Amino acid sequence: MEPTLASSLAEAGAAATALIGAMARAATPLALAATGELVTEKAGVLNLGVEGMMLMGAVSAFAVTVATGSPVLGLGAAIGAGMLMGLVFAGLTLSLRTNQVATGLALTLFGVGLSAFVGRDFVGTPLTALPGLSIPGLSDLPVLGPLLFGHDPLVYLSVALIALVSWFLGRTRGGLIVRAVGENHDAAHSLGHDVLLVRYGAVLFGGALCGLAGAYLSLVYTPMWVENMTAGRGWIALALVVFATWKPWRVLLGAWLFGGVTILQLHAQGLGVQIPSQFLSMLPYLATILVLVLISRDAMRVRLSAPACLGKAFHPEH
Amino acid sequence: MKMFLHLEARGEPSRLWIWAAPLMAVFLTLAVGSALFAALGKDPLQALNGFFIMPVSTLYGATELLVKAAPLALIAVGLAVGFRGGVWNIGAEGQLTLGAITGGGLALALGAVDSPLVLPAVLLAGVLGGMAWAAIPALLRTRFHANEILTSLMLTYVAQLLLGWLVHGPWRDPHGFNFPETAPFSPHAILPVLLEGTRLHLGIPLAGVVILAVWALLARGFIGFQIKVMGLAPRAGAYAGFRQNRLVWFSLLLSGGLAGLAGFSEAAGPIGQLQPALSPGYGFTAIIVAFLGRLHPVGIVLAALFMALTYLGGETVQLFMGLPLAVTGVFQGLILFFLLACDVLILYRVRVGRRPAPGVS
Amino acid sequence: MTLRMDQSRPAPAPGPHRLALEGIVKRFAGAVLANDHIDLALRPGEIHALLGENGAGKSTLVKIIYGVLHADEGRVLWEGQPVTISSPARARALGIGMVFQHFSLFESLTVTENVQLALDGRQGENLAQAIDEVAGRYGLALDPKQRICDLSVGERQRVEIVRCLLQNPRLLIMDEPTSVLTPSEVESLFVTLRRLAGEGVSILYISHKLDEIRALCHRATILRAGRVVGACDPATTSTRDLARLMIGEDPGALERRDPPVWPHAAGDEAPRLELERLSMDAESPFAPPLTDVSLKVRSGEIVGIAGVAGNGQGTLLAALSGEHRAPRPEAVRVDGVAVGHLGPAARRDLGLAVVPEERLGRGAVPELSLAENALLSSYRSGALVRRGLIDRTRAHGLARTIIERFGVRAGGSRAAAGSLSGGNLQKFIIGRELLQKPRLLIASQPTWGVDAGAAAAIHRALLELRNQGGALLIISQDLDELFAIADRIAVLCAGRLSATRPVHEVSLEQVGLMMGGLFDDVPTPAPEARS
Amino acid sequence: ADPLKVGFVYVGPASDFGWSYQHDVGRKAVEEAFGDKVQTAFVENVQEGADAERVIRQFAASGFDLVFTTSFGFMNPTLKVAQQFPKVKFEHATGYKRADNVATYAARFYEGRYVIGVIAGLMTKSNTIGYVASFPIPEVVSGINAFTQGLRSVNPNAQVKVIWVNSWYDPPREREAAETLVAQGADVLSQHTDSPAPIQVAEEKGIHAFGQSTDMLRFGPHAQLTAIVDNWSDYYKNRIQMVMDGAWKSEDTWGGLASDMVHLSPYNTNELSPEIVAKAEEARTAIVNGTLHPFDGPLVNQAGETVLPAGQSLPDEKILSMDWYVQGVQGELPK
Ligand SMILES: Nc1ncnc2c1ncn2[C@@H]1O[C@H](COP(=O)(O)OP(=O)(O)OP(=O)(O)O)[C@@H](O)[C@H]1O
Ligand SMILES: Nc1ncnc2c1ncn2[C@@H]1O[C@H](COP(=O)(O)OP(=O)(O)OP(=O)(O)O)[C@@H](O)[C@H]1O
Ligand SMILES: [Mg+2]
Ligand SMILES: [Mg+2]
Repeated sequence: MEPTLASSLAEAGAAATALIGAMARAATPLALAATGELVTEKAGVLNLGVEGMMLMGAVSAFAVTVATGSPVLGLGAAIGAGMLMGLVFAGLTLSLRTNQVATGLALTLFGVGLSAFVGRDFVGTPLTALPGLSIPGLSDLPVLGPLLFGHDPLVYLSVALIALVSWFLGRTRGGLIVRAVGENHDAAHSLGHDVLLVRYGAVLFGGALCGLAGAYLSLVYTPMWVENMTAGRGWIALALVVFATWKPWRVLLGAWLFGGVTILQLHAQGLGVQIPSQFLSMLPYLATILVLVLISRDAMRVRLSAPACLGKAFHPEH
Repeated sequence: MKMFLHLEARGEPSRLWIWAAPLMAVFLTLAVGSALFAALGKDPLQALNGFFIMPVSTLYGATELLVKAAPLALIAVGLAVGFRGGVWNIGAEGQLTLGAITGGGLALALGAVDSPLVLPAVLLAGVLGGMAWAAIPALLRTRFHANEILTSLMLTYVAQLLLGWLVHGPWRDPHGFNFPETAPFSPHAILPVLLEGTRLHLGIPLAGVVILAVWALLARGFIGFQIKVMGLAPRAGAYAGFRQNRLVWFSLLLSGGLAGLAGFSEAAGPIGQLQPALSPGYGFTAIIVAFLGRLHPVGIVLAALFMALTYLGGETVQLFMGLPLAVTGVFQGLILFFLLACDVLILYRVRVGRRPAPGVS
Repeated sequence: MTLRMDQSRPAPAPGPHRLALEGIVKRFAGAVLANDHIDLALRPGEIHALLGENGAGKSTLVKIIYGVLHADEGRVLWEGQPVTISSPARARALGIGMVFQHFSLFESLTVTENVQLALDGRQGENLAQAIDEVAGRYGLALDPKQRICDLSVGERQRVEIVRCLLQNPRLLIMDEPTSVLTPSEVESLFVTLRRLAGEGVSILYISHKLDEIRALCHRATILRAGRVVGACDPATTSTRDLARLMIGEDPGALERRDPPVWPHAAGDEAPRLELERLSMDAESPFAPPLTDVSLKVRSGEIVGIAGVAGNGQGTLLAALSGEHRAPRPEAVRVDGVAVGHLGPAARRDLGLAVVPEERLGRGAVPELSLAENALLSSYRSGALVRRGLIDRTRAHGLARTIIERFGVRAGGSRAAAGSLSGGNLQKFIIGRELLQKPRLLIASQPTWGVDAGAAAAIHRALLELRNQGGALLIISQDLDELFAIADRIAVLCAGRLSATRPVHEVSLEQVGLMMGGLFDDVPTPAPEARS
Repeated sequence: ADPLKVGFVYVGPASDFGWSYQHDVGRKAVEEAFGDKVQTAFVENVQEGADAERVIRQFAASGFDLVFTTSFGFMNPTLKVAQQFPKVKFEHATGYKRADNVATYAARFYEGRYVIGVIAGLMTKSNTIGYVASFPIPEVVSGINAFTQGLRSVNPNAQVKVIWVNSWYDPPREREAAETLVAQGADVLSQHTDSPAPIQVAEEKGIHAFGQSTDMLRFGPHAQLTAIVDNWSDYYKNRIQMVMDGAWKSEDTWGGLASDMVHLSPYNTNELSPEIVAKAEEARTAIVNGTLHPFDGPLVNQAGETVLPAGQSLPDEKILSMDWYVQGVQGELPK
C-alpha cells in the first residue's frame, strides 16, 4: 500500500505524541517537588530535604497501596508522610531556629535511611500502575486526543497545582502574605502576620507536594519500591526553583526543559548519534545552566523575585 | 503561632552552652539511640559501643577516622568561607572530581618521571582543577548573574560524567582488560603513607596545615572580614568599597581549590588511581559539616571527625550486629537533629508554656 | 523654619481614657531597661507627644502598645478595660494603627500590596483607588502600582502614613513620621492629623522636631532613660524648656556660623570637589536620572543640597561616593583629579568620607560589633589593617574613641550596631567618618531621627570640620538644618541641580519655590557662586 | 568447633533487587545450608573509593575466614588487604587479579545473553531490539555482542539499538530509556541494568523483554520471556565447603550456563511458541555441551571486517576485555 500523506502525518503525529508524553511524565515528579519547594521558599524557608521527603512519599505510597489496594489511600499516605517530614523540619528550623541548610541536609539523610528501613519488605513487590486518564470522546481525537488527554491524572494534577499556586501567590491575600513573610519577616510580624504559622503552612505544603512527587515515581512512573529510587531528582527539583526565579510557571518550563532534554538525549543515543553517551547525558544539566544564564541577565528582576529572607531565622522578639 | 516552647534571647551567646549543647545532644542521642536499637531487638549498649567506640578503639581505626575526616574538613572549611559571604557553592563534589581529574591526568602524563617535584606538581594540578571548575559558577554569577546554587550543582553531574567518560574511554588502563580505571599512579605521584600498616598519608597533615592557614587568614585577615560583611549586608560592603565580584571569585576559587585538593588527595592517597567512583559524596556531606561546625574552622574539624565517626560506626554495627545500613541513616539523621536543635540553647533560654502575657492583672 | 501655630486646637474630649498604660516595664537582653514603670494616658481626640533623647525608650513603648513587643510588667487599659495586646493584629482589631520609625515595608511588593497587607482584607478591588484618594486628600502623592524598591525614602514614609490612615484607627501612633517629609508635606500631614483628632482619634506622636510638637500637640510626656520625667503643654512651653526637660540640662545654643573660611572674592580658588555636567542613570528605573549636574565645593565651606526626597539624591550620593561610577571620569573631580571611574576605596584614599542616609545595612552592619563597624570605612586609614591582617586592638580602640568623643550611648565596642537606638547609631557613623579627618565629607540626612541635643552636637562637629578647612557637602531635606549650617545652598529637583546661592542671599520661600522645580523664577545668584 | 566466619561486601544495598540482592540470596543460601557451622555478615552500599579497603580490612581483622568482595571496584583494595592478612581467604567477583589467598570468580553472562538473543530474533517483528545498558565495561559489551550474535543467528536482518544510562540503578532513567527504544521501533527489550523498570515498560506497551539478575516475572507477567538470573548460591556453598575441608585454593572460576551460575528463569510459555522454546533450548544445550560458543567465528565487527575467522572461538581474555561491537549493533562505543 502506498503511504498516503494522511497516514504519514498520522505516524509523525503519533511519534510526536509519544515524545511529548514521555517528556511530560519525566517532568512531572520534578514539577511537583519543585512547586512544593517554591512555596516553601517563597515563605522564606529553604528546605534542602526534598530528596528525603520524596523518598518517604514514595515508600509510604507504595506500602499503603500494596497493603490496601487503593492507590488513592497511597497518595494520601504519601502526602501525609511528606507533611510529617515537613513538620520535623519546621519544628527544628522554625521553633528551635536551627540552621535551615544543615537541617535540610540532615532531613535528607534521615529520609533516605528511614524510607529504606520502612521499605525493606516491599522490595521486589509488583504493583499495577495507576491507570491513565481517559476522557471519552476527547481522548479518542486523532493526534490531539492522546497529546492533550492521554496522560495519567498526576500529570494534569501537576499542571493544575502550578496554576493553583500561581493564582494563589499572585492573586490572593493568602499568597500576598506568604510573599510578604518571605520578603521581610520582621515587617510582616510588625503588621501582625503570624510569620511562624505561615511558614509552618508553607513547609507542610512543600512536604505534601514532595511526598506526592515521590508517590508519582513509586505508583505511576516506575511502580515499584527500591531504596533511593529518586536517584537525585530531589536535587534537580531544588535547582529548578532557582532556575524558575521563584515563579511557578517557570518551574513547569524548567521541569519540561530538563525532562525534555533528558528524553531527547536518549532519543539521540537510540538514533546512533556518534557522541559518547556521557556527553549526551550531560546535556540536560548544560541546557539548564545555559537557559539560566540567558534568563538571569537582568539581575534586578532576579533579585526582586528571590525571597529576601530565604534561609534566615526569624526572631520575633527583635 | 502560639508557641508551647517559648524562647527567650540571652542577649549574648552563653559560654557554658557553647560546650554544653553538644554534650546534651550526645546525651539525647544516646538515650534515643538506645530506645531505637532496643526496639530493633539489639543490645543498645553493644550498638552504641559499636557506633562510637569500636571504630576508634585501635590505632588503625583512629587513623581511618582521620582518613575519612580529612577531606570532609578540608572541603567544609572552604565552603564555610563562601557561606559566610552568601556564596552558595554546593558543587564541591564536582570540584573534587575535577581536582582528581586534573591531578590524576598530570600524574598519568608524567608517568615514571622521577623527580621530587612530581608530587607538588600533581597536587597543584589538583587544586587548579578544582579552582577551574569553581571558576565557571564564579564567572556565570559575576558576569551573567546566574545563581551559583544551580550552576555549581549541575556542574557536579557534568564533572562526574566527564570522569566516567575518561576512565571508560581515553584514560583507560591499557593493561586493565578495558575495565574502567586508569593505570595506577607512579609512586612519585602518590601521597606517601606516614605510618606503616595504616593509610595515614601525607595528604592528612597537609589538609591540617591548609585548614590552619585558611583559619589564620580569615580570623585575622581583612579578606575574611570583607566576606562576612558581604554576607550580612552587601550594600554596606559596596559602601565600604569592597569589591563584591572579587569576593565572589575569591570564595569560589578558594572552596573549589580546597575541594580539588581533597579530591586529588583521595585519588593519590588511599586509592592510587582514577576510577569512576572516587568520593562517597564528600562534597555534599561537607555542607552539613560546615554548618554543624558553625562555619568556624575549629567547629568544622570537630564536626568532620564526628560525621566520619558515624560513618565508620555504621560499617561496624553492620558487620558485627547485622544492623542494616538504613538504620545507620536514621540514626545519623537523629544525631544531626539533636546537635542542631541543642544549639538553640547557646543563644536562648527555653521556657515551657506560653509567653508571659502583658497587661493582664 | 517656623510652623504655623494652630490657634483653633480643639480640646480633647473629656471622659474615659482611650488608652492608659500603667507601670510598663521592658527589659532587653543584656539588662537594658528600656521602659521603667511608664504611666501614660490619652483621651479621645488628644494629640500626645512622646519626647526624649535617642534611646530614651520611645519606640520601645509604642511597639509595646502596638503588640510588636511584650512588656515584662505593667498593664494596658483600652477604653477603660484591661487588655492583652498580644500581636499587631490584636492591636489593629482594637483600632490602633502605627507608622514605624524604621520602615515595615516589603521592597519587592507594590504600594497597593504593602497597604493591603496591613488591612485585614477588608478593602478589596478598589484599594488602589482608596490609596489614590487618601494620598490625594492629604497631599501625599503616590503611585499605587510602584514597587517599594523603586521609591525614595520620603515616598516610603508616605506609604507608611497612607497605609496607616487607611485603617481608620482610633489611636494613631506615629514614630518620627516627618523626618523625611518636606515642609509642605509636613503641613498637610498636620492638617490631616488635626482633622483626625477633631474626629475623636487619639494620636501618639513621636518626633525630635520640637517646633512640630509645639505646633501640633496638646500634651507631651517626656522620657529619659526609660522613665517618665515630666509632662507639659508643649504649646505653652518653650523649645528650650522642652529640650531641658529631655536631657536634664541646658542644651546650649548652637553657635552662629562663622563666615566661610575661603575668601568670597577669590572665587577661582581650586575647588575640592567639582562636578562637571554629571549625567547618569539612576539605580532604579523610577528615580530620575541626574542631568548635567555641576557643582563646586571649596575647602572651608559647607554646601547644602536641598530637595524633596526622590529627586535624585540617592543617585547623586552614590555617584559621589563611588558606589556608582560616573560615565565620564572627568565628571567628578576631587582636588582636580578626575575620579568618576574610581571606586569608593580609591576615593577614600583621596580624603573623601561619606555618610549615607541608610544607617542599617549600608552605613553600618547591624549584626557586627561597633569595633567591626569602625573598621568598615576606616580600614584605609589609621593602620587598622596591615599586610592584609586586622589589628583588632586598634579597631576596638577606634570604636571606643568614637563612642567617647561623640557621646554615643552604647554598651562598649563589642555591642552590635543593631542594638543601638537610631540616633546613637547615626552619631557613631558620623563620628567614624569625622575621625578619619576627611578633606571632603559628603553626608546625607546627617541628623535624620537624631534628638535635638545630638543634632546640635553633630552640627557642631560638622562646622568644626569646616572651620579646620574641610569641604562639606550636605544633602538634606531639613531646610532648618541647611540654613543653620550651610554656607551655600542648591536645590536638586527631578535630577537637575540649581545654581548654588549663598545662604544669606536666599529666603526659605525662595528655596521652597526651587524645590518645586522653579529654578528660573528665583532672582539670579551672585556670579561667583555660579559654577 | 567455632563456626566459619564468612563476610560479604556489597556495592549496593542488599535490597536493590539486582546485583547485590542476588549475592545476598547466595549468602542466605549459605546460612541455610550450613546452619550454625557458618556465621555470615555483610556490609552493604560500600563505595568503590577509599571506603572499600577499610571495610574489607575490618572483616579480615575481626577474625573472618573468608571474605567475598562482590564488585569489580573492590579488586585493588581486596589485594591490598589480602597481602596484610595472608591467613584470610578472599574471593573477588569480576576481577582479573589473583594472589595466593585471593581467588576470583565471575559468570559468563554472555552465554545466557546469546540464548535470549535467539529468542529475541524469533519474536521480533520490527527487527529492532532495544537494549538498556549501564556502563560500557567489557562485561556489558560482551553481553550486547553475544546477544546480537544469538539474535542474528536466527534473524540476520535484526538490529540492536543500545542506550547507555550511565547508572546501574536508576528506575526512572531506565524507564525513559526503555520508552525511547520502544518509540524508535523496538518490539523486544533487553537490559543490563538492575531495576525492573524496562520490564514494566514492555508490559505496559504489550511487547516483550528479558529480566536481569533476578526473575522479574512479577513485574511483567506477559512481557518477560525469561530472565538471566545470577545464581551465586551453589558457588558460595562450594567454596565454603572447600574451606571447611581445607581444600580451598586460589583459582579463577568463570561459570556459565553449564554450572548454572548463569541461570535462565522458566520460559514464559504463554508468550513463547513451543518452536521458539525448542530453538532456545537447542542453543542453551549446545552451549552447555560446548558444541556452541557464543563467540564462534566468523565474528564481524561493525565496519564489516572479520575479526575472527570461522572455525575459531574467541579466547577468554578477549571476551574479558571486549571493547568493540559486532555487526548488528547500532551506534558507537566510546574509546
Ligand atoms: N571559615 C571562615 N570563613 C570566614 N571567616 C572566618 C572563618 N573562620 C573564622 N573567620 C573569621 O574569624 C573571626 C574569628 O575567628 P577566630 O577563630 O579567630 O575566633 P576567636 O579568636 O575565637 O574570636 P573571639 O575572640 O572574638 O571569640 C570570625 O568572626 C570570622 O570573621
Ligand atoms: N532589640 C533590642 N535589643 C536590645 N536593646 C534594645 C533593642 N531595642 C532597643 N533597645 C535598647 O533600648 C533602648 C531604647 O530604645 P528605643 O528604640 O526605644 O529608643 P528611642 O527612644 O526610640 O530612640 P530614638 O529616638 O533614637 O529612636 C535603647 O538603649 C536601645 O539600645
Ligand atoms: Mg525610636
Ligand atoms: Mg529607636
